Amino acid sequence: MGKELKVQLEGILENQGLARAIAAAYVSQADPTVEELTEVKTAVSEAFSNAAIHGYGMKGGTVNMEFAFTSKDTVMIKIMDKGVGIENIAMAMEPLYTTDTGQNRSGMGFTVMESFMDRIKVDSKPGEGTAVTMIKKLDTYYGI
Amino acid sequence: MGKELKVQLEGILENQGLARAIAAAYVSQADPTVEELTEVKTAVSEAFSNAAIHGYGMKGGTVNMEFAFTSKDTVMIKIMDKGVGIENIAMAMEPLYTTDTGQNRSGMGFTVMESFMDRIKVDSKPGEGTAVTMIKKLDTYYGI
Amino acid sequence: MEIIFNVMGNTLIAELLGELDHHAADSVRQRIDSALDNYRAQNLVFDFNKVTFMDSSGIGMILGRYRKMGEKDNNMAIVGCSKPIRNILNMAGVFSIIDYYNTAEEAVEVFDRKEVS
Amino acid sequence: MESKLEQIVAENTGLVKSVALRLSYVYGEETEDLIQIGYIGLIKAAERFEPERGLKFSTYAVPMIAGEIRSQLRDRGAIKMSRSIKSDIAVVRRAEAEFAAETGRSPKLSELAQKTGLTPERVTQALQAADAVKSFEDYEKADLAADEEERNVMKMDIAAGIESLELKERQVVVLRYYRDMTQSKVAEILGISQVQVCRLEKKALKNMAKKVNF
Ligand SMILES: Nc1ncnc2c1ncn2[C@@H]1O[C@H](COP(=O)(O)OP(=O)(O)OP(=O)(O)O)[C@@H](O)[C@H]1O
Ligand SMILES: Nc1ncnc2c1ncn2[C@@H]1O[C@H](COP(=O)(O)OP(=O)(O)OP(=O)(O)O)[C@@H](O)[C@H]1O
Ligand SMILES: [Mg+2]
Ligand SMILES: [Mg+2]
Repeated sequence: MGKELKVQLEGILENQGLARAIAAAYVSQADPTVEELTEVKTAVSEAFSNAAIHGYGMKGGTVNMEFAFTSKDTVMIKIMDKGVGIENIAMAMEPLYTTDTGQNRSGMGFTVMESFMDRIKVDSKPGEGTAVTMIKKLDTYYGI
Repeated sequence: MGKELKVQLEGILENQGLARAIAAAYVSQADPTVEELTEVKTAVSEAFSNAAIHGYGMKGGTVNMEFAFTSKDTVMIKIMDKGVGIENIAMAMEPLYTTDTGQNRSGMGFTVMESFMDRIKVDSKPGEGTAVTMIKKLDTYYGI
Repeated sequence: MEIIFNVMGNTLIAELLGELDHHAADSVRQRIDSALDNYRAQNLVFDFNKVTFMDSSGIGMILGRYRKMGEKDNNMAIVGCSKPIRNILNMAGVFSIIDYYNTAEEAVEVFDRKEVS
Repeated sequence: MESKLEQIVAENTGLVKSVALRLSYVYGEETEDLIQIGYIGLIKAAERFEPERGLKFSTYAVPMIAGEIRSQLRDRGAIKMSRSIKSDIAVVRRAEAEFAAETGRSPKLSELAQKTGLTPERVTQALQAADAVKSFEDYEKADLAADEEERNVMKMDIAAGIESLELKERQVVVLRYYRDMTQSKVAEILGISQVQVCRLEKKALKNMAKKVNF
């Protein structure tokens, strides 16, 4: 596929804005609405921050992102880390579930991703890492 | 370096806008002026189109781009193809020099890159490909 | 992210500007907490009018302050959210425990009335 | 030694003019002012130039001249986030709000482009820049810039326009403004008359203005 994009950057929170901006640049090619753009950026922000915070425990490590259009108006985004992985994926995806013991995480990251994207798949193995794949159909409903 | 970014995309002219947008997203982190941003985007655009047009003869192939800050306000951008390569680099970089036999190329790509960036280095071997490395100091950083 | 603090009576108004993500959240939390201490404010209003981006870190930030303010006499309000931000806060049920108003003035008025009655 | 420096400066006054001209388009400042500042950059370049390193003088001097001009403008507060992007942000944001009020939905990027008259690429850039706005001061200034809305004095951005030029126009503009050549020199290189160079140059500048302004 000619429009595929692969990106590699360091999984630190400092790079969260860059990860979002690249996602926006990619998705902009399909002429999304401003709202759709925000939704995609938010989902990417959640997945990327999870890789940095949970996957790499804030110590850094490589995050790979892959972008593709599976059709003219459907974008697929994959965000991968080689961090600690997730023991129980179904539980991790529950709203409000967080392994954070402090007061800072709300456990809503996966819920936000699920609400803003059409489909989300999580592959993970403890000790090996995590891959989050998200798909969103951009609404061409308005016929433009 | 924590802020490094590596990008891989198909070397087709369709992707030129995306290459520019990613460069803009990266450089924006250093709070450039609009003018500097435009200059960087134009230089990237030239290097990317050269890879697609000359390197891969419009038939496509992988283009790798690497971005880094060598200091707080100095950005380094490397654009690489594995295409036909350049026989005589010095000649290729001369203003007006083009191997294009049609009427479409002006032979100004390298001249534009040199004018807009502070330094440019071209590594190339016939049959192996070409790497263009460009450095630009953003002078907005200090003093504001 | 920049924060401008404003005090109206017992109320601290925190006007946020820029991107509120997991990267920014740490320092935002700290600055708001120390402002709460410094002003000894009883009530807190988050003004989101100039927030250009927010992810789930905003939920944690708001709920964290809610827990910290805890006691019954304290009031909290959120004002000026864009639609996507409201969506995210809604997902976590934030508005079932914290009221939303259009402007900070409106929120302060409501707090004042509560105190009188 | 002294005369060598003077000679270099004298030979390269054209370089200063072309850089100043280019930057005056970008920043909307008086060319004459920028030329004066540019000379300081040229002298610095002449003092520090080391021919042994095999670099052409112009290659070495252009960034120094441009740097000098930019840094002085910056000290005067003339540059930061330049006016055009600030007003872009405000214009795009307003168009978005208006569109949503009119139609009850969020606009597509192409619809924002249509409504604002900006290119889609510039709309995207403005949206990204809007996210990245970091201070209240910038935020307020964006609105002010849109209020003023002096579109006719919007800076022309040569770089942005270059790619869209036709072959000959592009050659003329690059040689004249970036390679510091006189019209007659360009005429000689391109094998056309000086009058034709002059015409091409005017047409190119006009085309770029059309492309970049809205
Ligand atoms: N990339 C990852 N690597 C390892 N664990 C992860 C990863 N992503 C998520 N998790 C686990 O899943 C849990 C839920 O993630 P989610 O993003 O929903 O909430 P959170 O990150 O804890 O809080 P919030 O995102 O609201 O700040 C996390 O607490 C963590 O235990
Ligand atoms: N990546 C590359 N691979 C192979 N050859 C290249 C590459 N980049 C440049 N060249 C060679 O260098 C020449 C000059 O490049 P330059 O970009 O200056 O001009 P151009 O591409 O021919 O014209 P223009 O960029 O003005 O449309 C090209 O004509 C081509 O022969
Ligand atoms: Mg999370
Ligand atoms: Mg070229």
